[in-house]
Amino acid sequence: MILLALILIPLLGGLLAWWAERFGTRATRWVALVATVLQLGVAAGIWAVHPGGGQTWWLDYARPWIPQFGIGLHLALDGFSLLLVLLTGVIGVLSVAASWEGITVKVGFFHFNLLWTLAGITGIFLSFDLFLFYVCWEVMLVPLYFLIDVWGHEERHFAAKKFFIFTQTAGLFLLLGMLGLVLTVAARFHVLTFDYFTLMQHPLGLYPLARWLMLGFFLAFAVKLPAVPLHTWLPDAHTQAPVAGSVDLAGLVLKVGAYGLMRLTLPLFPEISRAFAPIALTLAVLGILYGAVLAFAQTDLKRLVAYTSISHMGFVLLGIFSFNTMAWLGVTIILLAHGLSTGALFIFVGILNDRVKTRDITRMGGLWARAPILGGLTLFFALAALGLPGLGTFVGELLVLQGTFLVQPLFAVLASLGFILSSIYALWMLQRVFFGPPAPHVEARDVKPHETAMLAAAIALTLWLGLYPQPMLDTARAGVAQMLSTPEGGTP
Amino acid sequence: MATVPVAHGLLLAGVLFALGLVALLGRRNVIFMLLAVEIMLNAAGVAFIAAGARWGRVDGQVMFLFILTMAAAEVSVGLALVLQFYNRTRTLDVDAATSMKG
Amino acid sequence: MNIIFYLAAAVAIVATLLVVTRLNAVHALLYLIVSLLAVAVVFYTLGAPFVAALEVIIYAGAIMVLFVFVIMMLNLGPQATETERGWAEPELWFGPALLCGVLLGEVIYLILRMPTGTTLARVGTPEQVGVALYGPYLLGVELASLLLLAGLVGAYHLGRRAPHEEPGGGV
Amino acid sequence: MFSLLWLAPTLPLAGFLILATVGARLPRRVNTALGVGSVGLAALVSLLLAAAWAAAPPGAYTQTLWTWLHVGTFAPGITFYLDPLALVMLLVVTGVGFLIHVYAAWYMQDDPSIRRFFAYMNLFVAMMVVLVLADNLPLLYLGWEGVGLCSYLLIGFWYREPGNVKAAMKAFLITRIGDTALIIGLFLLFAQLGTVQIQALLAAAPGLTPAAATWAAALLLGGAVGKSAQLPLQTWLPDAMAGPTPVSALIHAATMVTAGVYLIARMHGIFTQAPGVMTAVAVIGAVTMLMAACSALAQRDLKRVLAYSTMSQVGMMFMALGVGAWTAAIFHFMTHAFFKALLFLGAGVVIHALGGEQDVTKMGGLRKTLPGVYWALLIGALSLAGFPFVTAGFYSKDAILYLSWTAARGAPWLWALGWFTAFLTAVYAFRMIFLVFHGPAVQAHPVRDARVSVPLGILAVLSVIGGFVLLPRVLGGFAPFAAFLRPVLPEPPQRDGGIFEVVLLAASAVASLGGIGVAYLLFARRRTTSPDAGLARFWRQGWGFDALYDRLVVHPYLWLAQECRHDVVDAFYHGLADVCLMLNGWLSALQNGRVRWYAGALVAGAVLLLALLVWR
Repeated sequence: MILLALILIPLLGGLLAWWAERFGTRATRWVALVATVLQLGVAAGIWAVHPGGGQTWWLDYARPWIPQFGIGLHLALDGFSLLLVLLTGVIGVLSVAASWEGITVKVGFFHFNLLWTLAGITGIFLSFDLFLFYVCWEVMLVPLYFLIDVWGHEERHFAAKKFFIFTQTAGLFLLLGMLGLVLTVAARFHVLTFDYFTLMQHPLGLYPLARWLMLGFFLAFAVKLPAVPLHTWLPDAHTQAPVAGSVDLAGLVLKVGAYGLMRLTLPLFPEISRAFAPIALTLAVLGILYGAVLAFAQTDLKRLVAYTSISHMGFVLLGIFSFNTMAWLGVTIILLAHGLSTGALFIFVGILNDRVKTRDITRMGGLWARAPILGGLTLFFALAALGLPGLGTFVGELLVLQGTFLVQPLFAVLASLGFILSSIYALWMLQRVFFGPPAPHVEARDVKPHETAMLAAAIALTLWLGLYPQPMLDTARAGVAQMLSTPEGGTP
Repeated sequence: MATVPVAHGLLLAGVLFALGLVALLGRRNVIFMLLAVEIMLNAAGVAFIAAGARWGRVDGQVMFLFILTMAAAEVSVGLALVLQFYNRTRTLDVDAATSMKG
Repeated sequence: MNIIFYLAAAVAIVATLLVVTRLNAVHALLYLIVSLLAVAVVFYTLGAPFVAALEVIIYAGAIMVLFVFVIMMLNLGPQATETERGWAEPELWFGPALLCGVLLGEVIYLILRMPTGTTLARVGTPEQVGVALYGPYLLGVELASLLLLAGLVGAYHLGRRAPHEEPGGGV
Repeated sequence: MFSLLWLAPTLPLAGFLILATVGARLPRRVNTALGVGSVGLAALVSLLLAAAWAAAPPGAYTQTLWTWLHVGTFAPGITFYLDPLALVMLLVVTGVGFLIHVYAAWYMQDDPSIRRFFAYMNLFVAMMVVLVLADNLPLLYLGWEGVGLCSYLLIGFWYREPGNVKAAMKAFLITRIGDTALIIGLFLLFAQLGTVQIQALLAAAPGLTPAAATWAAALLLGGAVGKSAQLPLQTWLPDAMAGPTPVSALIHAATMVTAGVYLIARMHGIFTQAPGVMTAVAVIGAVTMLMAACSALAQRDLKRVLAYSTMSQVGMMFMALGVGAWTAAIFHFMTHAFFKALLFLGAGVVIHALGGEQDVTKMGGLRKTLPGVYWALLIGALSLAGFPFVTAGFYSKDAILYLSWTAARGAPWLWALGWFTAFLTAVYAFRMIFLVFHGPAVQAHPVRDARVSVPLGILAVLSVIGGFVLLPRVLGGFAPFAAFLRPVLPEPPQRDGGIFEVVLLAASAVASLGGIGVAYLLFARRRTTSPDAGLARFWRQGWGFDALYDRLVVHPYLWLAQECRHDVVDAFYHGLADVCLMLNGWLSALQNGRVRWYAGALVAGAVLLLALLVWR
């Protein structure tokens, strides 16, 4: 029941926020903030009261929905999902706070879309029925399309369409894969069901069609992740989206891709995924290096940050296809840390854009003199992006690379080059924006208190992840082990 | 009573239908096109009657009744459209109506 | 009886040909009425007197009258005939005629290929038709009535000249 | 008493945190006091630890603060490990660090960003302490990257000058290449030995296969080479002089640059399993030492002379490591920290007194205006040049030279290179002294401040007496330093010295004195200036490595980035979109809005369908 509440809070909060617009925009904002904080609170409450220990499934909620087709309203929660739901809560609060002043038109509809996106994402993390999963997938995408299309920057219509076409095509692959899987299982085992656990008990093994089904499941999530060469929607969408949209995209939507791969693609098709691993690992390494090179080449600050996401998600893909617990725990940490630090970078770009009215880094420079606090905060997140030890991203990348090295040393070594390339773009960004002689005609005030508070929260969480990630690792461990426990058994 | 081979009835229907079709495609005047449609509907009726007569069943006649009904409805709506069309474009040239161009 | 059928068929075809080729709408309409009457005779010879009667009353009578009304409302004069002549260019006819010729050829081929049979002289009285209509085809009748209603409403709606509309405002 | 260990990194870290967060609201004096005081307290803690150690050596002391992360056997903790080697490093880092902080309080007193300066400096000290105290490789890597970060921030401290920021970036990126090698080495060691704890690794090292040991040692060497500015990753160090002088003294002379030496000494168990890599260490060290000495000879910028000198001296330490003379390397690290810090601080005063002038050819005769500094720098230069029998530099350098021949891995040619470098060192050290302090006098402001004289004085004393802790056998063999480190660092196997030792000792003395003499002839008597062409120019520009890397790495990368800028992959999708648009154009041309055309299409369809029936 409490799982349903996790989804319903943003869902109803969205409606309420829209309705509350008649009492003024402040009411809308407060409703949205309360809803996100409430969701975060519920998730944190679950974490706090959970006794710990080894059990995999913390909560489970199942009701029949469309029993004729074996579709049920099946929600469940393990530690891994819980961490992602917590991230959703944090990013939700951050994105509502980040749009506190930036969004001035159609405020009610904006928050409705924002909260429904969050609801869809939460639903994805909790759904254990493929049909429900797909419904949540769509609930996430459509509001996001509106967020980009209505409140975005100058080329928002193009970016929104590109985003929608890519993700909808991905959704189509997912749908085809799901239906194919369900029907194949029904034909072979005479069980018509969309239920995750039931499907897991009927493995297809190396059934010929399974190869294509796995490809469908892979493509859908690889677009979302995004893996090179399916990534090109992301720079446009990130660049054109409003701040909250970018924060959501980077902080959560990309995580959905990783989650899907870890929860669905690999456990459902373990043998084929293993056979597929060399291709996926190659794509991962390509993504790491390509994203880093392109990030360095950009002049638009948001685009730059967007390409860094591609680079980081390469590490995620690398870890996922290494099939061992260490790498998967590392992926968990990267997902959390990247959500926070990249989200914060987008907030920073938003603040900057608000101050200097441009995102073109060739027209900035010397901002440190005008806004030292902003500079210090940004320095922190740039360092997180380049993988400085002690910050969250590093722990994740360390575990991923170490885990990968145990099974695929060559790929791990190639991926490590990302450390060098990432420092190039991160330092380059700092240099162009903050150092050098102050650019003329740039009036920049330093950060406001609520902005400092947002970023300080993100800093605290990033440091926590970087210096004491053990609680998260312990929380995720059982769930990750369960997903990896394939017929052959995962490498420890 | 002597009887007619059913093929001849159908041939008559085919010829009438083809004539209507030629008119429909060849003429630009909307009224003539409607007339052509009537010819074609009528031809279809002939085919139904001939087929009904072949098997000695009344179903063909029932179908003709339905065609008749449909023709009545079609003509009334079609002619109303013609009036509306003429009011807007001041012509009966069907090629003047191209705003649905893709 | 056979002769009557062939005669009526010939009249129908010739009259229809004239309908297709006339330039004056009223003339075409009159030839169409001739054609319909001839078809009514054909119906009679095929053993469907009830339908023949309906053909005369509804088709040749009611529907054609509608056309006449509309043509009168449009008030097409001699210049309409001139316009029509201008539109009736040979190249405009060539393509449709060829297409329809091919179609007709195919139809004729198919008709002649199928196993033939002969028609019966008398297949159904009006009574039998009525029984069939209100028996197995009851649903069809209901649908037809709905269709007529829709046609009525549609014609009324479309035929009304909206006060705010300007002529030539585009379709 | 040892439980105070955690304070050593925490105090400077606390200083950093306070300065970074609430420091803006505090007056400058308080900020300065905080910055200097936190390091001073850390130095005090170090001294207490040393005293406790002297009273009752525990062998080694481990303190775990918390478990960093724990996945299977991959379980690095925030754990500090104190043994003699770490203690020596800790003392030098906090002690010299404190002196330099005191000096910096004077040097930076007029800078508006003094708070930021001390924040970075404190963070640096904290990270350096973490590095030397780390119990496991990931924690060491944390410190390793942390000092790199502070180095970056401090080189680019005066960020308004684009050149400074570029130099900072260059330093970070080049060392990052080495760091990446280091972390791959970490992966490899864990994959092979199943632990990241340094002591456990060393204990298990003999179990490594030769190939794995070679790879692991080579990767660790990569890290050390980057941090310590050795060939081929040495080009960042001269440019790093863009930072304030106390930074150059602390980071780019005394402590961070020698982290590579510490790493190799710390991980010597791995290196001894890989003889090929040991040789590589020695050769890299020897070649760097010689090349850098030549470059130092040709420099005009005072700080760059010292930078190349640092590179050369660290190369000498590497040579020592390469022949297995671990103790000698650490010994030289210690003395070098004293005299090089002294030289840098003195040079900072000179530059300050001349209003920012750094070109030695435009200086001269300063021994009248700055007598105290003159003596300090003279002592530093003597120690650097290895003036026989009284300076610390002589003993540490002699230990290295001696072992480079007589150690089992040593070789006469290594000694010869070392000897020649020692000679060159004396030449360039005294070239600097003569050009700056002798000859025609230039205008300068005298400097009188306790914050200058006390650190300089202490460092000068240390530069002299610091050598008497490890005397050669022929001079009595008083060697408490080696005895102290012996539990950690074994003595290299060596041939018996005897009379040979005396000969080598004499040769060292000759190199030093001869170098000073040559410098006197060339620069005190005639004030020779090197021409801006030919070999001198080549040496001054660091043997052309910058141009080479520009051509080989930087330009290709920039080109690649520029080519890919608009995302070549996207071109594919744009092509796809164009194809769709084209098809759309075709299909929408069919949709021409003409009813008769549609009807015609309908008929044509009917014709085709019937044709199917006809032909069936």
